Amino acid sequence: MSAGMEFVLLTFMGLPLLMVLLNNLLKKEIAQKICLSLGIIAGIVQMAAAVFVFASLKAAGQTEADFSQFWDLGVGASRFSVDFFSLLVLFCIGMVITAGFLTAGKTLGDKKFNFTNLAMILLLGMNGIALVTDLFSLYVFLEITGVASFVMISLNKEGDGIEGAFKYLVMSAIATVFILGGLAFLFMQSGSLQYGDVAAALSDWQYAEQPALLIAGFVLVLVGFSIKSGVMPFHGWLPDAYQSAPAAVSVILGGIVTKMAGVYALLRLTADIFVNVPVFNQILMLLAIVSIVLGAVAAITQTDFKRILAYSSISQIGYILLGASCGSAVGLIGAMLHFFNHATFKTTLFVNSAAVEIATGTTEIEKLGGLQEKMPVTGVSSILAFLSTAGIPPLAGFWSKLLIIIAAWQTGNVFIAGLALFASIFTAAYFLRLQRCVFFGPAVEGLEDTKEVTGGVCLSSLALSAITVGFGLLFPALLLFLQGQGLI
Amino acid sequence: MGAMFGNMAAFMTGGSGVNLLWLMVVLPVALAVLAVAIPRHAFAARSACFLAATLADLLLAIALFIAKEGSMLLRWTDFEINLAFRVDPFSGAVLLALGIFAVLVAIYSVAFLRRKEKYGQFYCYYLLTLAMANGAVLADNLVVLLFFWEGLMVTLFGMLLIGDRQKPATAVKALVLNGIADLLLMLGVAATAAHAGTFMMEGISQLPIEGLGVLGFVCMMAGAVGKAGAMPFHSWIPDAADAAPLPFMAILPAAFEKILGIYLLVRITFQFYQMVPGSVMSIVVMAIGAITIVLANSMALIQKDIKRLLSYSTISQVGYMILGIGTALPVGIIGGLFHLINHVMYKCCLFLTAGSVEKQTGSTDMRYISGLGKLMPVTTVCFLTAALSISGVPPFSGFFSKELVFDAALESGMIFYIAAVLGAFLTAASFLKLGHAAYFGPLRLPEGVKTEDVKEVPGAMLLPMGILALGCLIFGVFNALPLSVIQPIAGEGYDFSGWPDNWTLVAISCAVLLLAVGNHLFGYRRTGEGLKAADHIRYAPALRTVYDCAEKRYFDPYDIIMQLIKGFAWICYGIDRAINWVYDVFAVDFVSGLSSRLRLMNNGSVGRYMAWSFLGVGFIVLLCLFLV
Amino acid sequence: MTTFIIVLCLVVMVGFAISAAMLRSMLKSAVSLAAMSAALAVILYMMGAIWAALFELSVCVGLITVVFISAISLTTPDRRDEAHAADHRRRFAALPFILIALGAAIIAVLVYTGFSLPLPGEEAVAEATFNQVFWQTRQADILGQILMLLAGAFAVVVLFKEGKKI
Amino acid sequence: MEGQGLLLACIFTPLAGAFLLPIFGRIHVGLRNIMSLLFVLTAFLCSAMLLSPALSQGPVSVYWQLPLGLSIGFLADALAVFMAATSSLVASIIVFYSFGYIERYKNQNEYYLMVTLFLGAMMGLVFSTNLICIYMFWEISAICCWRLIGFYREEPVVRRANKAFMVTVGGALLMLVGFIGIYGETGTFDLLQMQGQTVANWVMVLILFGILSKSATLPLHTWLPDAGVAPSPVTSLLHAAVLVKIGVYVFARLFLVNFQLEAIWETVVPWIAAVSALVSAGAALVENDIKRIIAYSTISQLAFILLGLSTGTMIGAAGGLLYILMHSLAKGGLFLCAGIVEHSVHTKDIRQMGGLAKRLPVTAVSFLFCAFSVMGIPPFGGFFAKFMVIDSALVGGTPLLAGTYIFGAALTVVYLLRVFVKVFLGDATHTDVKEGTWEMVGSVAILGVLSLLGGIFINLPTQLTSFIVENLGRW
Repeated sequence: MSAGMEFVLLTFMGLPLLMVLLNNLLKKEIAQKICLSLGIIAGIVQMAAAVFVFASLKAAGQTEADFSQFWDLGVGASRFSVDFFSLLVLFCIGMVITAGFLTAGKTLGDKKFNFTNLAMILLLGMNGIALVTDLFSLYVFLEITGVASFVMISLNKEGDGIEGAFKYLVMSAIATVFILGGLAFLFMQSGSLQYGDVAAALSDWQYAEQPALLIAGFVLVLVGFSIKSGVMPFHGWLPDAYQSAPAAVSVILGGIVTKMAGVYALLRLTADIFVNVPVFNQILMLLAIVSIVLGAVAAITQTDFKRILAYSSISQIGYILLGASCGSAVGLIGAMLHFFNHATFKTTLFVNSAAVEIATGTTEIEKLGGLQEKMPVTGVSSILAFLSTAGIPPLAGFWSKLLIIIAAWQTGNVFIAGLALFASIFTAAYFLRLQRCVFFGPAVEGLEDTKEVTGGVCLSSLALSAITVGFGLLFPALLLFLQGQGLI
Repeated sequence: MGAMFGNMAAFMTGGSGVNLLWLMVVLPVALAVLAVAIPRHAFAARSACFLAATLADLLLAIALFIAKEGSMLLRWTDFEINLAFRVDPFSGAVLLALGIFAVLVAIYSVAFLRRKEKYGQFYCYYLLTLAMANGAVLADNLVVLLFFWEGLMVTLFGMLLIGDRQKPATAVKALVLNGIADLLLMLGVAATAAHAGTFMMEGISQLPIEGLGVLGFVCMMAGAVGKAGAMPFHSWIPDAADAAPLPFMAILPAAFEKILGIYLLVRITFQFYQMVPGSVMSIVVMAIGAITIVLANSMALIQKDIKRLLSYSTISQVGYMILGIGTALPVGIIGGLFHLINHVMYKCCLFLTAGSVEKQTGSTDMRYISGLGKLMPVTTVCFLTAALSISGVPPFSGFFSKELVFDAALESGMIFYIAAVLGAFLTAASFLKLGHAAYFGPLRLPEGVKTEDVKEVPGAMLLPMGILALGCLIFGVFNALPLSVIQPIAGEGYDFSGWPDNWTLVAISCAVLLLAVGNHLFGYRRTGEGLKAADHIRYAPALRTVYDCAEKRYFDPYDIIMQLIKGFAWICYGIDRAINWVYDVFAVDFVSGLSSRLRLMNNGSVGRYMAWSFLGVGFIVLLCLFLV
Repeated sequence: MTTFIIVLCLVVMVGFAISAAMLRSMLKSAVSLAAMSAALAVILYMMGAIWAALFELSVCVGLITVVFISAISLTTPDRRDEAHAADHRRRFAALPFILIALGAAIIAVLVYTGFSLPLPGEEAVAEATFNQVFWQTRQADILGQILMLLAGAFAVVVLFKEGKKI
Repeated sequence: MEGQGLLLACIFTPLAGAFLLPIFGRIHVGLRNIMSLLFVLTAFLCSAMLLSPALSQGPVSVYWQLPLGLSIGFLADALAVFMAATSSLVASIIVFYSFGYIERYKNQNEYYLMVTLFLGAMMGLVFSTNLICIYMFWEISAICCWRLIGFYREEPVVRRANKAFMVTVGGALLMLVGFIGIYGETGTFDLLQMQGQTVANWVMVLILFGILSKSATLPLHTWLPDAGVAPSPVTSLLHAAVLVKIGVYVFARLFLVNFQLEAIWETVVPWIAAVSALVSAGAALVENDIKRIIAYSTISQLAFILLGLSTGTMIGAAGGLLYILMHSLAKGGLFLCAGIVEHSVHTKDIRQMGGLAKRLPVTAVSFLFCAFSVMGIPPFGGFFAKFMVIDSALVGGTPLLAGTYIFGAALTVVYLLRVFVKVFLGDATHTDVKEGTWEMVGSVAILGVLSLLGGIFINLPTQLTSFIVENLGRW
C-alpha cells in the first residue's frame, strides 16, 4: 500500500474530527460564518479521497486494503478495511453530506453551528460503519449515527420535531436490543466478532450443537437491522422522522443515514457473513418484496411531499435488499448500484422538497400547483429523479433495477422478480400524482410570486440530476469495466 | 406520377389492341381533369370538351368491339393482384352500350344544364364515372374489377352532392347502401379467389358452388344485385330522383348501374360459377328477381311524381333481368340481356322526357301539371313509344325481351311466371296512369307558369329522345340485330329472333294488357281523373295498411340497417364506458383504499409501531421454523 | 486482596442502584446508573472476564448513558408541585431498609446451605492482558467511545442551551 | 462506413438535437421551428437514403456487444427503413403543421423538444435489435407522450396524461417481464442471436399486454380517446401516425421477423383485434367529440393492422405493412383537419358544427380524401391495404372472421360519413370563419393528395412491402 494511500485512508476518520475541533475552537463569530463551508469541504474531500483510493486500489490491482486508525495492531484485532463497495458508499456519503450542507445554507437559521457539529459526528459514524470489519464496532458506530440523527431531527425543537425524533429514538433502542442479543449469540458460536471469523463459524451452522440458538441469533440480527433500515413491517418511525426533520436534515437523513445504518449493514451481512445461510436470505427477500409493494402502495394517498418520499424510500430500499438477498454476484452489484442511484435521486427529491418549502413555505401538495413555470430547475430535476426512481430506461434507476431483476430471475425466484418489476407501476402512480399536484398541474392563485430558489439548493439539484443522467447514459461503459474486473 | 406516364408512353407505341384498353380508362379521366381545369364561365368550351370526350370514348368502344380480342397486364402488387385488362365479345358489347348511352345522355345534359351553376363538377363526375365503368367492364383481375367498381361510389357521392349540399341525406343513404353492397362484393371476391386459387378472371371458370364457393357466390351476387339497384339495396334511387340533377338519374341508375350489375351477374352465374338450373342458388336469384318485380311495381303504381314513378319502375324492370338470368337457361340469359338493352333504351328515353317536362314546367309533380300533350308534341310521341315498349306492347322491343323472360320463367316454375305476369300488369297500369295524367288529361300548369312559355324543348334535348324512341321501335321490329350480338354470349346455335313461337304466352300477355287498360278505364270513370285511376287499388281493404306503412318508410332496408347499427353502437359504447369505469373509478378507489388502510398502520403512536415490529418478529420466527 | 475489592464494588454497585431508583431528578439517576455499570465492569474485570468487562464498560457507561441523556432531554420534564415531591419521598422511605434486610436474609440462606463464592481461576487472567485487549483488539471501539462522548456532549449543548431545569 | 454514418445520424440527430431546441427557442422562435423541422427532415432523408442498401445488398448495421446479454445494436433492414420513412415523413408534415397551430400557446419550447425527442425515440426503436434498447426507446416515447398530452396544463388534461402514462408504462412493464422471461430461456436480449426460436405462451401473453397497451386494443384502449384533450398535432402525431404504430411494429419485428409463434396465436390475436375493431367502431358512432371519434377510429383501424400481421399469411403481412403506411397518412390528415376545424370553430362537438365546406373548402376536400382512404374506397390507398388484410383473414382465418371485419369496415364507412356530413355539409352554422394559416392548410392538403396518390401509384409502396415479406424467410 503506497504511503499516499495510507495517509488518504486516515482522512476518512481524521478529517471530520479535525473539522469538529476546528469548528469549536475558533471564535464564535468566525465559526458561525464558516461552519457550513467546513462541512462542504469535508464532503468534497471525502468524495475526492474515495475516488483517489479507488484509483490507487485499481492501479495496484488489489480489491481491498486494511488499515488502523492510530497505530498498527496485532493479529485478530478489529481494524478498518476498504473495498470497492465501501468506497462507493463513502463516495455516496460525501455526496449527500455536501448536498445537505448546501441546502442547510438557506434552511437553518441560527442552528448552523450545532448542525455542523452534529453532522460531522454523523459523518464520522457513517464512515465508521463503512470501514469497520467487526460486528461490535459496527454496532458502536451504528449507535453514534443513531444518537447524532436523533438530535439533528429535533434541532429546531418546535412540536413535531421532538415527536419524530422520539419515535426514531424508541425504535432504535429496540433495534439496539435485538442487535446486541444477536451479536451475543453469534459471539458465543464463533468466539470472535470479526466478519471473517463469524462467517467461518457459521459455515456449517446446521450441525452446531445448539442450532436453535443460532437461528435466534440470525432472527435477532435481521430484525434489528430491518428496524434500522425501515423495512416494511418495522417502518413505522421512518415517515414521521423524515417529515418532522428540518429540510437540510431530512436531505441527509433520507439520502444516506437510514441506508447506511440499516441497509449497508444488511448488505455487509448477506455479502460477508450470512453467505451460506439460505434462511437469512429467504426471509430478507420476503421482507424486501413486501416493502417494495406495500411501501409504494402506501405512498399513493399521502398528502405531504416529504412523507411521500419517505414511503418511496421504503419501497426503493426493498429493491436494494431484494438484490442483496439473491446471493449472486450480479444481485450484489445490482444492489450496490441501486444503493448509489437511490442515494442520488432520493437526495435530489429531498432537495426539491426543501426548495419547494423555501419558495412556498409548505410541503402540503394539495396547496401547491403549477410550479413548473416558476421553478423550472426544481421541476426538471424532480421529473428526472421521478423517472429514475420509477425505473424508466434512459436514466440510472432502470439499469440497477434491471440487474436486480435479472439476478432474482437467475436465482430461480421468478414470481418475485416479476412482481417487483411490475410494482414500479405503483412508483409511477404516486410520483405522477405528486407531479400533477405540485409541478405539472394548473397554477394555484396564492403562488404567483414564487421564484426559483437560487444558490446551494439549485446547484445541488442540478449536480445530482447530472449524475443520474450521466450514470444512465454511461452505464454500458460501467458494464464493460465490471466485466473487466471479472465481477459479472 | 413518373411511373404512370412512363407506362403510358410505353403502351402508346405498343400493340394496337393493348393501348386502346388503357386509353379507355385514362382518356376520360384526363379529359375530366381538363373539363374542370377550363375556367368556369367558358360554358361552350367546357361542353365541347365534354362531348368530345364521350364521342372519343364511343369510337374507342367501337374499335374494341370490332377488335374482339386484346389484353394488357401491369404490375401492382406481388400477390397476383395486377392491373390486368381484357376485352372479349361480351365485354366489347357492354362497352359499346356504355359508350352509346354516354354520348346520348351527354348531349341531353349539355342542353339541360345550361344555366345550372355546378355543371363543371357534373361534367367531371360524369367522365370519371364513364372511366370507372369502362375499367370495371375491361377488368381481367377480380381486384381491378373491385377497384373500379367501388370507385363508382366516389363519383355517385359527388354527383348526389351537386343537387343540394344542405340536404346530404340522400348522398349518405346512397353511399351507405352502395358501401355495404361493395364490401359484400369485396368479401365475395376474396372468397372466390381463395376458392379458385387465383385472382385472374379468365383463370376462374365453372367453380362448383360448395364450401367457400357458396360464400363467394352469394356475396358477389349480392354485390352485383346491389349495384344493379334491386331489392334490398334499392331504396336510395327514389330519393335520388328528387335530389340529383335529372341527367344523373338518366345515366347512372337507369343505364350504367344496370349494365354493370347485370354484366357482373352474368359473369358470376355463367362464367365463374356453375349455376345449375333448378339448383338452390338459381331459385334464390329468381326469388330476388320476382320479389323485386312485384314490390317495386306496386310502389310505382301509387307514385304522384313522374321521376319517382320512373325510378320505381326502373327497380322493377331489373327484377325481370335478374329473373331471366336466375333461370340459368339459355333462353333466360339471352332474354335477360336483351331486356337489359331494351330497358336501358326506353328508361333513358322516359327519364329524358321527364327532364324536358321539368325543364319547361319546373316541376314533375303530376298533381300540378297535366295535359302537356298539346304543348310538347315531340316529347309526347317519344314518351308514348317508350311507354308502349316498357309495357310490352307487341311491335316494340320490350314485348320481345319480356316474352323470352316469360318463357324461361314458365320453364323454371309457375310462381315466377305468375309474378312476372303480375309485374307486366302493374307496369302497364302505372304507365297508363302516367301517360293519361301527364300528357292526355285536361291542361293544368303550376301557378306562375303561363301556357305560352311552355313550348317544345330545344333540339339538342329532342335528338337523344328521338334516337332512343326510334331504337325501341327498331330493336322490336328487327330484333335479330341485337340478338345476333347477345346470343353468342350464351353459347352457339341459339336463335330466338323474330316472332316468339309460343303463342299461348303471347295470348296471355295480350290479355293482361287489355286487363290493364280495362282497369285504368274503370279507375278513371270511378274518380274522373287520370291521376287517381289506380286509387281503387291503393285504398283496397288489405292493401291500404301495407301501402300506408310503405309510404312511411317502414320497409325501407336503409332505415332498418341504420336502426340495427345504432343499437349495436350503443351496446359497444356501453362496453367501452364499462372498461373506462374500471380504469378511472375502480382501480383508483381500490388502490387508494388499500393505501389509506396502510396509512392507518402508522398513525403516530409509538406503541402501534412497536406492536407492528413485534408482530413482524413473530412472523419471522414462524417462517424460520417453517423454512429450516 | 481481590475479594475485598470485589465485595467493595458490589456494595458500591448496590448503593448506586438504589440511588438511581430513588433520585427524583432523571439526569442524576442516569448518572448513578452509569456509575453502577462502571462498578459492575470492575467486578467483571476482577473476576477475569476481560472482554465482558470491556463490553460492559463501552456499552453501558458509554452508549446507554448518552442515549438516556438525550432521551431525557427530549421529553419535557413535568413540573409537579413540591407537595407531590414530599409524599414521593415518604412512600419510598422504607425501600432501602427492606432491601438490606432482604439481602441479609439471602446471604444467610446461602451460607447455611454451604454455598461459597467461586474464586477467580488463575488461567483466566493469563489469557490476555487488559491493556492488550483494550488498546489492540478493540481499538476501533476506543474511537467509537470518543465519538459517543462527543455526541453526548453536543446533544446536551443543543438540547439544554435554553437553560431547561435539569 | 457511409451507411453506418447515415444510420446513426438518422437516430441521433433528432434525439440529441431535441435538447438544443429550448436554447434556440430563447434566441428566436422562428429559428427553433426551422431547426425542429430540419432535425425531423434529416431523419426522413437519412431513412430514405438507407432504402437502397436495405433493398439491394446487405442492410447497414451498427453493433456494440455488452456483457449480460445486453448489446446496443441498430440494423436498417427493409422493415425498419419502411417504418422509419413512414413515421418521419408524417412527423415532418405534422411539425410543419404545428408552426401555425402552436404559436398561440405557452411552453412551446417544451412542445418542440418533446415532439423531436419523440421522433428520435421512434427512429431508435425502429432500428434497434436488442430487446432492452427497444424497451428503452418505448419508454422514452411514453415520457414524450405524457408531457405532450399534458400540454394545456389544466387539471383534467393532466389527469388524462397521467392515465395514458400509467396504462402504457404498465403494459410496457409486463412486456419487460416477458423480455426477461425470454432472457431466462435464451440467455441474451439480442434479437439477432435469437433468430427463429419459439416463444413460450406465457411470455407471449405478457408481451402481448405491452403491445396491446401501446397500440390501444380493446381492454387497454381507453387512454387513446381520453388523450383527445391534447393539441391536434400531438393527437395526430401520437395517436394516429406514429406512437400507436410502435406496438404494431414491435409485433411485426418480434413475431414476424424474429420468433416463431404457436398456431393458437394465429386465431387468438385476430379475434382480440376483431372485438376491439367492432367495439371501438360502435363507440365512434355514438361519440360527439370530433377528436374522440377519430381516436376510436384509430383503435378500430389498428385492429385491422394487427389482423393482417397476425394471421400468418404472406398477403396478410404485406397488407398489414401497407395498411400502416396508408393509415398513418390518412388518419394523420383527419386529425389535422379536426385541428383546423376546432381552431376556427372553437368547439369540438360536431352537433354544433355544420356546412363548413363553404368556409373551409381545402379542409373539407382533404378530410373527404383521407376519410375515403380510411374507409378503404378506391382509388385511395386504403383500398388495397384493406382488401389484402381481409383476404388474409379469409385465407389465414375463418370466413366468420372475415365477415366480422367486413362488418367493421361497414361501420367505418357509416361513422366517418356521419362526421363528414355533420361537420362539412348541412346548413352552415358558423359563417364568419376563416381557414387556418397556410402551413396548416398546406400540410392537410399534402396528406390528402398523398392518400390519393398512394392509391393510384400503389405499385411503389407494394414493391417495398412485398420485398420485406419475401425475405422474412417464413413462407
